[in-house]
Amino acid sequence: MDRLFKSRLERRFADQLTGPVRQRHDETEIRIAAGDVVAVMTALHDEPDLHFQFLSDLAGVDTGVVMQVVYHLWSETTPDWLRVTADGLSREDPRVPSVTFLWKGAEWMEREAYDMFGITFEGNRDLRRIYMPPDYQSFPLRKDFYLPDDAARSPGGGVRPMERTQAPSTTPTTALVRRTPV
Amino acid sequence: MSLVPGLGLAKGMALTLRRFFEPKVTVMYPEDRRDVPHKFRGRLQLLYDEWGTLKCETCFQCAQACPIECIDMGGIDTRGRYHVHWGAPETYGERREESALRRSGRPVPDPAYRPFAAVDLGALDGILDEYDHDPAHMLAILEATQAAYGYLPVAALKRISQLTGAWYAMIYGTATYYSHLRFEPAEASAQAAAVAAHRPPEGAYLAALDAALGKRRNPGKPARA
Amino acid sequence: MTVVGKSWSRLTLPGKIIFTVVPLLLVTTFVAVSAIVLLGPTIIDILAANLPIVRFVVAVTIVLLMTIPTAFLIIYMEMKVIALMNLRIGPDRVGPFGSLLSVVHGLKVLMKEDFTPTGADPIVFTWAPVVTYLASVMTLLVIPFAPGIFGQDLNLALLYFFAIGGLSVVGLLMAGWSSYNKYSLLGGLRSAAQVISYEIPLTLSVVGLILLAGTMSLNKIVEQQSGWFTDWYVFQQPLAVLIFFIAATAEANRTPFDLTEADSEIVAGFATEYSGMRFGFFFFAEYVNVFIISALTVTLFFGGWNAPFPWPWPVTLDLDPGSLGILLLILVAIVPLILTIVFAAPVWMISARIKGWQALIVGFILANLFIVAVIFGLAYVGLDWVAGIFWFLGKTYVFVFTFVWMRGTLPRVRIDQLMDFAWKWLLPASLLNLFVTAAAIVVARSVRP
Amino acid sequence: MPTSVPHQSTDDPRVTLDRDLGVFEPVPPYPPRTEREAEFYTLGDGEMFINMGPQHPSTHGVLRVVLKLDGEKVVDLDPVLGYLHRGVEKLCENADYHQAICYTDPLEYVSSLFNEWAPVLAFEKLMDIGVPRRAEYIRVLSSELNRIASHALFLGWMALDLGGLTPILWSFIERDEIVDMLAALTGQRMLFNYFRIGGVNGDLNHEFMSRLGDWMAKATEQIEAGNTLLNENEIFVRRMRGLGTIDTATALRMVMTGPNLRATGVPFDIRRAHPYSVFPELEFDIPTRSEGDCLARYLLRMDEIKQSLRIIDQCLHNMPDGPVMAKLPRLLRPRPGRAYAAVEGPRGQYSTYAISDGTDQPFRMRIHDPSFIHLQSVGLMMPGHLIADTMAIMASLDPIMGGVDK
Repeated sequence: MDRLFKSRLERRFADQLTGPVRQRHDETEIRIAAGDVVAVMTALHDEPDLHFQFLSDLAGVDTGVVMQVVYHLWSETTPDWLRVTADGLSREDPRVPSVTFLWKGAEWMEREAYDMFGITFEGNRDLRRIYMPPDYQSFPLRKDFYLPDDAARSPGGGVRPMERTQAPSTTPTTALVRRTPV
Repeated sequence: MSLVPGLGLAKGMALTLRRFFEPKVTVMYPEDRRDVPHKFRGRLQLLYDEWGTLKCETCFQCAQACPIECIDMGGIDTRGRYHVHWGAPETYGERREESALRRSGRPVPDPAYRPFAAVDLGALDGILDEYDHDPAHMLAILEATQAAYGYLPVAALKRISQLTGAWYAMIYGTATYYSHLRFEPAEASAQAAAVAAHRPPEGAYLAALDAALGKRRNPGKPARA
Repeated sequence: MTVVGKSWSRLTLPGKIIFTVVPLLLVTTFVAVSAIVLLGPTIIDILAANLPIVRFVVAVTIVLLMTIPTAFLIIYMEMKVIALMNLRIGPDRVGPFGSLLSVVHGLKVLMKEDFTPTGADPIVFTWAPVVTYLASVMTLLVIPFAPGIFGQDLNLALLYFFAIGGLSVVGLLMAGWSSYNKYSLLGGLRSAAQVISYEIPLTLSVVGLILLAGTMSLNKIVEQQSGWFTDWYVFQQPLAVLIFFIAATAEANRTPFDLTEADSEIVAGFATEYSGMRFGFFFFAEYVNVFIISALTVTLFFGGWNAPFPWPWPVTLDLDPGSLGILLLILVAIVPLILTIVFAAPVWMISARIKGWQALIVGFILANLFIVAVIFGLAYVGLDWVAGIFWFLGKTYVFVFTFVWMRGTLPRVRIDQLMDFAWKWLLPASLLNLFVTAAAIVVARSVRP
Repeated sequence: MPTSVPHQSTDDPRVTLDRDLGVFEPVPPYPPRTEREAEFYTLGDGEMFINMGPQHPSTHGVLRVVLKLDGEKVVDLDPVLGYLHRGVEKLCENADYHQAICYTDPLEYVSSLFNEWAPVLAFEKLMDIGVPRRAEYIRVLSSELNRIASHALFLGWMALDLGGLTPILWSFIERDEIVDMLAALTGQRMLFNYFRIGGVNGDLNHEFMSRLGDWMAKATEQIEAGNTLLNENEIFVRRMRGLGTIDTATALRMVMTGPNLRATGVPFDIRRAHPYSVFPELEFDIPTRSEGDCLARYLLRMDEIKQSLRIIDQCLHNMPDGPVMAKLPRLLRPRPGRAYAAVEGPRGQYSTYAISDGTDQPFRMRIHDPSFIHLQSVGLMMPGHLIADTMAIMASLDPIMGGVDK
């Protein structure tokens, strides 16, 4: 537990923190609003006394009340894991800025979070489903997901061979084989 | 890479040629079988004791402990009255569906216990609170429940299982182990006792046996009535 | 039911077969004998008048038939040798040491469903394996196996070989194009590029040898290498052998140049969509190709059917078994018996646990092996073509083993490295070899005309 | 895209199909969902799509990659995942803490112990459980053995994807010995399920130790012998050198970890960077290489095997006495909270983020898998290389589809 790091964070991100900085074991946790993600992450990544170059993990969380996006960062300036929680996303339309401008490798993790929770990452160039079939309509890791009801909304119950995958919309669309750019 | 082109290739070729003559590692499976380690966990079999009876006592502990829930077992309890089953339906019924429903904020139906009489479980919650929902005090909880209802209703056992997190089969095992706990009202038990009274007493058989054999049996344990 | 029907139904299955076949055989024999007696002279006259055609037909038939056991043998060899190099045992269930497994593979291929994918061009798709297979088999016609054992002795045998051998790429290209599959197409085009690139160093590497030999007839080339093994062309053209062998590996699509069917890249290349016997043709053609390439290497550079050393004393066996008369029959009857007892006796005496009948069986097997060995030894000494085939096949299979060995060891090269190697290294090297050879010949002639 | 034109089968003229089943166009039959998808599925001049997988001999599982080719050159590619998706995170949410570990076991099935270790560490943090020192040493010992097994298999796969038949079988011999001794220790050959919350399932036994001793005596020699087949092979080295090069900055941007990152010159190893278990007490180096190409990644793993052998040796010498399992209640109910733990596996960082809501089941369990992360950088390395190199690059990153698809 790095007490100094806690005070450093409190000083640096005084305006952005939406809750107290919590520490337990070897983890330091800060909570920010979804709108501040870009500023906070850029500061964490770029500033030499923070220098969080490693994005260890990016996870979506559904608490049943709100949605969260949780980032875990590593830096050589502190022995702790830094957990940044973008808190308070609405469950109806969760939106958060993408961090692919800092870590391009976050692209697939964001796609996964989108696929599982329906969290929209603004700025991710390729935000589409990654695990579930394209015609799948619900978000399996949400707390209100219940398999017999929710999967039934997707044509074929979400289980289809790749050739038969239908258009995501309910009305059938014509085939779109684009040969050359017009 | 070496300076002489092709030397690496030649070395590799020499190595394969050397291995060509080396002893082989293949195990000729159906003919010779490898020894399985003592600790190997993959055996799926029931063991028999030296008299040829199954060692399994249908205690359901394996089915409860199985982390991936691949064991499905059924059996009759020691008094031959209730059929107990533990397997995928119970597991999913108790764990998966329930927790999924609970978390998604939906009501949790319990069709498995519908045939049993509904009882008012208000008293039970008080008992559980008193024992801090701790499964370690299971016997005390069960005794208190029996004191409150006169017997152990299935719905109450189910509720205890839900709230304490102890497996239903474990509670059931505890309840059947102690002879003072019963699963039906005292009247039903009395009826069963009356039926038992019609049978010739066990002592009569033993006395006849003693007479026939002309010697005394071990007098240590009195015969149970 | 009539009496005939009743007695027929009482027969067992072998009985039914015998009762059907024996009368048929009798009738056929009678007809055939009378036909031969009546028409025999005429047929013989016709055949004698067209002896070259007869020879050609017989040669083609034999060569076609020969390819199948050859392919079986090489497939088995590949399975077994690579397995042993991998520290496995390999096939060991079907036949002794699993040697019949490739035959079973052949039967399996015959029985499998032979389908044409939707969108394929059925005609080209069907003919592609035939073209590939025939192109391989036809090159076998000019290879001399032994003195007097060859399909055709062409003056331009070498040219014929390269011309026909190059045809097989047409088959691969047809397969790749007609399959309606992009992997097949890539495989077909790769094979076209590869084979065309490697034809050039392959052919050029042999030109030096042609200059030395002064002929393109394979028979004559082999005859020029008779005598001690130092007379083989490998010692006069070492660079050419290397170039020829590498280029031939690429021609035969073998590892490390097996890009046309690189399974980790383009699934199975041109053969992706093939199944059943059509795939079997490709499969056989590949292994026949290995044999042919090895055979040609041996023929050109390693003395062909010549032994590495001349037989030290000339032997002519003037055995005339007919002169023995009735004694021959007695010998044939008695010698195996005597040999069996002779070989069984020591086996029986080795251990008290060996029973008499067991010793007799072992003795019988040993005696048979001994007789076979004696017959082959006599044949080797007395008949030059037996010796020729022995040495030719022996040397050829050494090269086949090398191909298999390479397959067990080497990874695959990339397509651009393959092309680089052909055009930047092999082609200049083969030209260099050609010029040096030509210069050496000129110098040698001017010194000692 | 149901076409109503009846299509006659070439194979059997009597059969007519209602759709053109023989032709599979990789272009999806619906409008593009993102700009990137639209850009990818638009063909330029002379380009074509080729659909690699999910049934392809060398995609290391059921991965489907749509390649956009210009001749044999790869212009762009689009990996399509999900063929092996099992929803492990969802399953873990509906299982109690002990059961959840079993679900993580088959994620990356060639390095199961690391998959177990990350959630076990996270759960122990969540419940404030201390692990006996002997258990920690056994964990390190067995997991380093597993690392060697995984790397040995990688070396073989790498060669197999380049067309070499033999190395894969030799490395399976190596792996088989390790797996057999781990079976003597853990009771299973592949999905060990050995780490428990608070310790390990069972102490070291004689069978394991004797097998380990036999193997250690010849391990170095065997691994060296297997390497001469490829390390000096000109064909192999020429194909691998300079292929799929990635520099340090890009590797960090792609959030790569493990050997793939260390091959670019960053000595980042969680065993040292964020120590867990007893690694601070053990001596070992972190091998790095600066080239960042496939050959560097290949050779780096070979160096790591040697370091693992060193660690195993130290573990055997320093192994303390004592229990292998902490005293735990039968029913685990951590108080509400969050915990994050990461371990250094053979492919990189395996980590678990667990949230407890006070019940006996994790409220949310996030599993971070290195294969998933590394596979996406294929899209960065591949363009410009030939189709033959797709498999070499992919193999050099060593993704296991069980982990990619979770």
